[in-house]
Amino acid sequence: MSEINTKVTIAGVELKNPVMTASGTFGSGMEYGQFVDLNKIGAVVTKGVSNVPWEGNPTPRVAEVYGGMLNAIGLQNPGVDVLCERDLPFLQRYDTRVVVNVCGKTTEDYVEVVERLGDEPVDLLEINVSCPNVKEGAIAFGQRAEALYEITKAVKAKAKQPIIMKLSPNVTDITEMAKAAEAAGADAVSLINTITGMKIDIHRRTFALANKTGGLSGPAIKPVAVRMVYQAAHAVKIPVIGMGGIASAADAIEFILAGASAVAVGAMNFHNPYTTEEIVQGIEAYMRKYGVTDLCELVGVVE
Amino acid sequence: MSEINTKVTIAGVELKNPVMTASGTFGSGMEYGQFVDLNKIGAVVTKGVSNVPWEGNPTPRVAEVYGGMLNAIGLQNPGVDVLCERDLPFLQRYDTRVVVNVCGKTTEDYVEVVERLGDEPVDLLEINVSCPNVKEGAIAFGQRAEALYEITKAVKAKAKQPIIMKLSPNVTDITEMAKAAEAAGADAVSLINTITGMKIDIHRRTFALANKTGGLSGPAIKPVAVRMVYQAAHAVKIPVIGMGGIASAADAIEFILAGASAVAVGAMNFHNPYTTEEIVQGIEAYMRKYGVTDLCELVGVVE
Amino acid sequence: MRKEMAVILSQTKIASGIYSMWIKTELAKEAGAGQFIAVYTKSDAMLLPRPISICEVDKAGGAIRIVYRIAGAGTAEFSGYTEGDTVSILGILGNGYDIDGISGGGNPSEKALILGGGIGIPPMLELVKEWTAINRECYSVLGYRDELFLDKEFEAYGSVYIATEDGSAGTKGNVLDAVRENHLRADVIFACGPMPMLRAVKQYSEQEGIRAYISLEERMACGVGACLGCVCKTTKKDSHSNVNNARICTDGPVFLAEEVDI
Amino acid sequence: MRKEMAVILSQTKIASGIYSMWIKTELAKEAGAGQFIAVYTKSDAMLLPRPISICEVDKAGGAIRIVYRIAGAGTAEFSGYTEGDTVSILGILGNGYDIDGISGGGNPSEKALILGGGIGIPPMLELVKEWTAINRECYSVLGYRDELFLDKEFEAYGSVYIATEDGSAGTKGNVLDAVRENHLRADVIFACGPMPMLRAVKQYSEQEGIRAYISLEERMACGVGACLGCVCKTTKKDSHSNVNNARICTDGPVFLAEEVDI
Ligand SMILES: Cc1cc2nc3c(=O)[nH]c(=O)nc-3n(C[C@H](O)[C@H](O)[C@H](O)COP(=O)(O)OP(=O)(O)OC[C@H]3O[C@@H](n4cnc5c(N)ncnc54)[C@H](O)[C@@H]3O)c2cc1C
Ligand SMILES: Cc1cc2nc3c(=O)[nH]c(=O)nc-3n(C[C@H](O)[C@H](O)[C@H](O)COP(=O)(O)OP(=O)(O)OC[C@H]3O[C@@H](n4cnc5c(N)ncnc54)[C@H](O)[C@@H]3O)c2cc1C
Ligand SMILES: Cc1cc2nc3c(=O)[nH]c(=O)nc-3n(C[C@H](O)[C@H](O)[C@H](O)COP(=O)(O)O)c2cc1C
Ligand SMILES: Cc1cc2nc3c(=O)[nH]c(=O)nc-3n(C[C@H](O)[C@H](O)[C@H](O)COP(=O)(O)O)c2cc1C
Ligand code: FES
Ligand code: FES
Repeated sequence: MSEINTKVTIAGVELKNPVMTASGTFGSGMEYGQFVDLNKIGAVVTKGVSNVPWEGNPTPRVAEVYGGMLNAIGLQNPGVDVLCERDLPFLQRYDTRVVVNVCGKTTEDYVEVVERLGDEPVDLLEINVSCPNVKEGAIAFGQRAEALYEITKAVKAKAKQPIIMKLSPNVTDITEMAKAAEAAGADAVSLINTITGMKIDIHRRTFALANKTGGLSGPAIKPVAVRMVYQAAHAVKIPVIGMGGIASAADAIEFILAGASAVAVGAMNFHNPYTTEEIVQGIEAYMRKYGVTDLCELVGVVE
Repeated sequence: MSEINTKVTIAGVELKNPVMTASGTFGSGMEYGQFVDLNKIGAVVTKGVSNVPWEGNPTPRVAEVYGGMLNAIGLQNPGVDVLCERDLPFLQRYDTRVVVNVCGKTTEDYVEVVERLGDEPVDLLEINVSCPNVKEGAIAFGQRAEALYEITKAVKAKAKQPIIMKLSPNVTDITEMAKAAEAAGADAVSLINTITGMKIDIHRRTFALANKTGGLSGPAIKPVAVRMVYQAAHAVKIPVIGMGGIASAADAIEFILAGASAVAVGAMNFHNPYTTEEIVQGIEAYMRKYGVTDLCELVGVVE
Repeated sequence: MRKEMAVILSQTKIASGIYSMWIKTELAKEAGAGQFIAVYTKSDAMLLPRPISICEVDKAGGAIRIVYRIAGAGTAEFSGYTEGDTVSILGILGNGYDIDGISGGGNPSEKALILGGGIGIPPMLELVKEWTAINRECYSVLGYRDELFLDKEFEAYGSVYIATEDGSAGTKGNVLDAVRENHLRADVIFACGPMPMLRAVKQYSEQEGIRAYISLEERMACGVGACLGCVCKTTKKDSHSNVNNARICTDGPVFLAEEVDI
Repeated sequence: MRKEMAVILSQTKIASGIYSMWIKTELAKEAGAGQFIAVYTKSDAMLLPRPISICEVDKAGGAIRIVYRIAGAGTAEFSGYTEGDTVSILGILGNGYDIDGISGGGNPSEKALILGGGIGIPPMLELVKEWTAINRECYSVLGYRDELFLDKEFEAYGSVYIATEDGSAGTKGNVLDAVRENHLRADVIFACGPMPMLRAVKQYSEQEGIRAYISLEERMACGVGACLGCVCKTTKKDSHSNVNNARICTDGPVFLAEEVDI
């Protein structure tokens, strides 16, 4: 049968296949590079990075819950300089796209990081306005359409690379947020970030996380993520990158059929470090089984 | 050791224990009465009832997802007259509290049902403004604080029984909704209703539900529910009834420690029809183990 | 009706992807043709039970036989069980075929046309057993895509006609093609199979003026009538729902064809 | 480092709630004292692996021993496995004890104080084996609440001192009470156990001017350094994080006591 084409294009950037890593779950690629061949996946998305190093939250930062986990890392990161000096050169050695996830407390913080990355070997910027685990910035920008619009505009004005706005699921109407991002010039949206959750240890009568609340991710959230991706994809014309509980090629395809042009694997890397590469193979197998030659034919076909 | 007191009081109504059934998952008590002794549980909450019979949505109405299920029943119900003639007399035979869950498309619909129930043997009314599966009414009232305020006021003005406003988790800020309900005179709030989700069958390339989207429930949503119950309990002074993924006494206690004065079991009745009664026993065992004599001492102690 | 832990007595693969399992359960006492059980998986990811029809009942031995096809993760899990394993089941569910009432009771001259299509065949085996046990006659007409299963077991209970989609055995076509080809006439029809077949049976029964009982399928959550997940449209207002919706799990799965709108 | 399916060679209960398991795995080749593996449950509800220390390594036989306490649903599940069952593991994880480097290399007169508390005792067994294998001496001091386990196995590798909280064996008190009571002195300390014990060891080592290596625990998600879930505070800026946080799973679990802020 004819060649299978798994290429997808996000904001003019061609990915060899739609499988990405979800920010914060794959380090800067180094750690899981021991398990998967980074050349085989569409893009590596790095952990959120800020203008200066961030310490993150106190521990415990992670807790297991039914079919998923909570995390309240609090965006610990070594700062954008270390990223540029250590992580980007490492990623450049691979034939994969590099997406840098950017976080900040103020609009200026975001802009500073984006400007610093302007001439670096970065293909796309993912702007994280949806982390539920830090007090300032982040999610505050991602839960009000006007705030999202403003920060998108500010970042877009300075960004040399196309920008992906990463949306929070902790909102009443995801379409409103996707539209605000699009209206402000975002090149793509990605969703979902984690859903705010809580776990209590009934024997010690304490919170499982030092931060009390944390972000829920893993298979438990998949139906919510698929729904939001579907809604967002029908609300905007820019590409949608889908994530939330993806564990298998079947899950990835579910997001693609719902309207995602690419997908990202998060928490399930922890369960099975080979997930990303296995999904690439599984998508090809699905395409062969159903005689689909171009992956793009599948994007958003379930309406 | 001394007697264990599991009694809780919601809006002046005393329940022998905090374990209720979640509306729509327990019929009108008859069906699961074959499995559990209805005299042993705190309250039976009936399926949402409207002024006239409702047909509900086309099938498939239910779909299994990882650690939970989606439903889009669409509030099929025989109408309030059948409830009064058939279901309430049945429930009256048991020594348990009767909570009637009320739905409608317009404010008038809700008020009509509430008035019709005024002289019936009903202990509490639960006003469902959060069903994601019907086009009109329901969730539309539950996703905007002003709309929630208005309908709460309207219903409260006519209700002879205390009213519980059942909140939707599909909102940016649950505390805003809980406060609106309280400000309008609600006697209690219950949460969470289901989270809107979607499942796609990748082989047939169709939605798993005829309604496309459905409400996610089951263990998958528990961390989100615990978080919202905690937030609501800290935002209002009226009692909070917690639900979402409760499968065991440990789960129920987690909600109680987070601030719930009572809890309800939904989808897990389908997995284990004995869940409610087992939870009553499990709560007592926990209290004995830790020497807690009055359940109320546990409500909201984790802060 | 209860949930209990049953023990697997035997498991055999009887065709590609199709398995036959005997399980030891107290529920056998209550079980009859057309009813079903709901079988729980052991996976924490799959919390809803799988409805599976009763294929045979051994009341004396306290055992039930189910025959199922691997359709997804749940049935795939079941197919891995072996003798001595345990399985959680909920039952007995559904109304079943009211053998005595159906045809006006005990008339030995009543003849039934028993139509089973694909994985709708298993429940018909207990039905032909119960039907012929009270000295009534029947024709069994079994429709398959290609590979046959259970057909030999029907032979002890009357004449058996086969239809296959690919024509590899019996009549090429569906069960109604076989009924027509063999000029089979009866006083009452019982049918279980895929929806297109049931629609054709309903139409046939109306044309021919023969009463037909059909067994429906729908996605289920509770299996006991509490969730209203599994409804079908009814022609008259259903007494429970007060609308034109009956619950397949409790008001069915067996319905008089004329009473449902499929 | 990889995820693989290992086969259980044996499982024994060695004290109440404490189990010893030998598993066959190719990873044994890479394993050393102080390192750990992450063990996956078979439940779809529990997706994160459980970190468990290496208690013994049989490089020739390609096997690893772990000793664990039932602390929740995951370890309860493990305790039900029997010979021949399979289990998914991720490893070998963590830095382990750098036996040669630690004390300036190969000086046969170096003496170690090996302190294990509770479920922190198992990793010390492989440590004493590796330590004494290069002809160095050590004292093992093992602290328990009440019931002893593994203590006899340490005796082959030097003198063993016991502390119990209830005084039912050895010194009444903790491991440091036993150290003091027996006037034990050494050139280097290795410790694993509950946080209060590790804090006390850190303090003791500073007072006495003896270098101490301690093994830390934290909730983990990835186990491979990618998620930043498992950090501990460090006294100097950590080279990876560029803040005062090191990852226990990769930069540890063994740290020089003076370098961490516990
Ligand atoms: C009353 C009744 C009797 C049945 N009797 C038999 C029988 O005797 N033999 C047999 O092989 N099959 C029978 N089925 C179909 C059987 O229930 C499904 O094949 C089975 O549930 C599939 O489960 P799975 O996990 O393998 O598939 P999945 O597709 O992974 O299941 C996902 C979910 O969908 C549900 N589901 C999937 N297919 C069906 C279906 N066709 N009907 C209802 N629910 C479905 C499952 O129960 C589960 O909740 C019967 C169905 C009904 C309603
Ligand atoms: C580096 C390291 C080495 C360890 N070595 C051993 C050992 O050799 N023997 C032993 O018995 N125990 C050891 N532990 C502790 C062991 O990991 C926990 O007891 C185990 O994870 C509990 O799992 P559970 O499902 O039974 O408990 P649950 O409480 O149900 O687990 C829920 C979640 O919390 C995590 N968790 C619970 N307790 C701990 C803990 N103390 N440390 C880290 N995560 C925890 C679990 O991994 C899981 O993700 C070690 C921990 C670490 C970090
Ligand atoms: C441990 C952890 C750390 C995360 N860190 C980030 C981050 O730095 N930036 C970000 O945008 N999202 C972060 N996320 C969110 C994920 O990228 C992803 O959106 C979310 O986990 C849902 O996908 P999943 O269910 O596949 O994990 C993090 C998630 C986890 C579990
Ligand atoms: C099949 C089904 C039907 C439901 N019907 C109603 C309803 O009529 N009214 C209502 O307020 N909530 C309804 N709910 C929501 C539940 O009462 C409950 O809020 C939700 O399922 C979360 O709890 P759980 O995770 O324990 O199921 C329904 C839920 C399910 C699964
Ligand atoms: S499956 Fe719940 S009513 Fe039939
Ligand atoms: S557990 Fe993920 S960094 Fe250590």
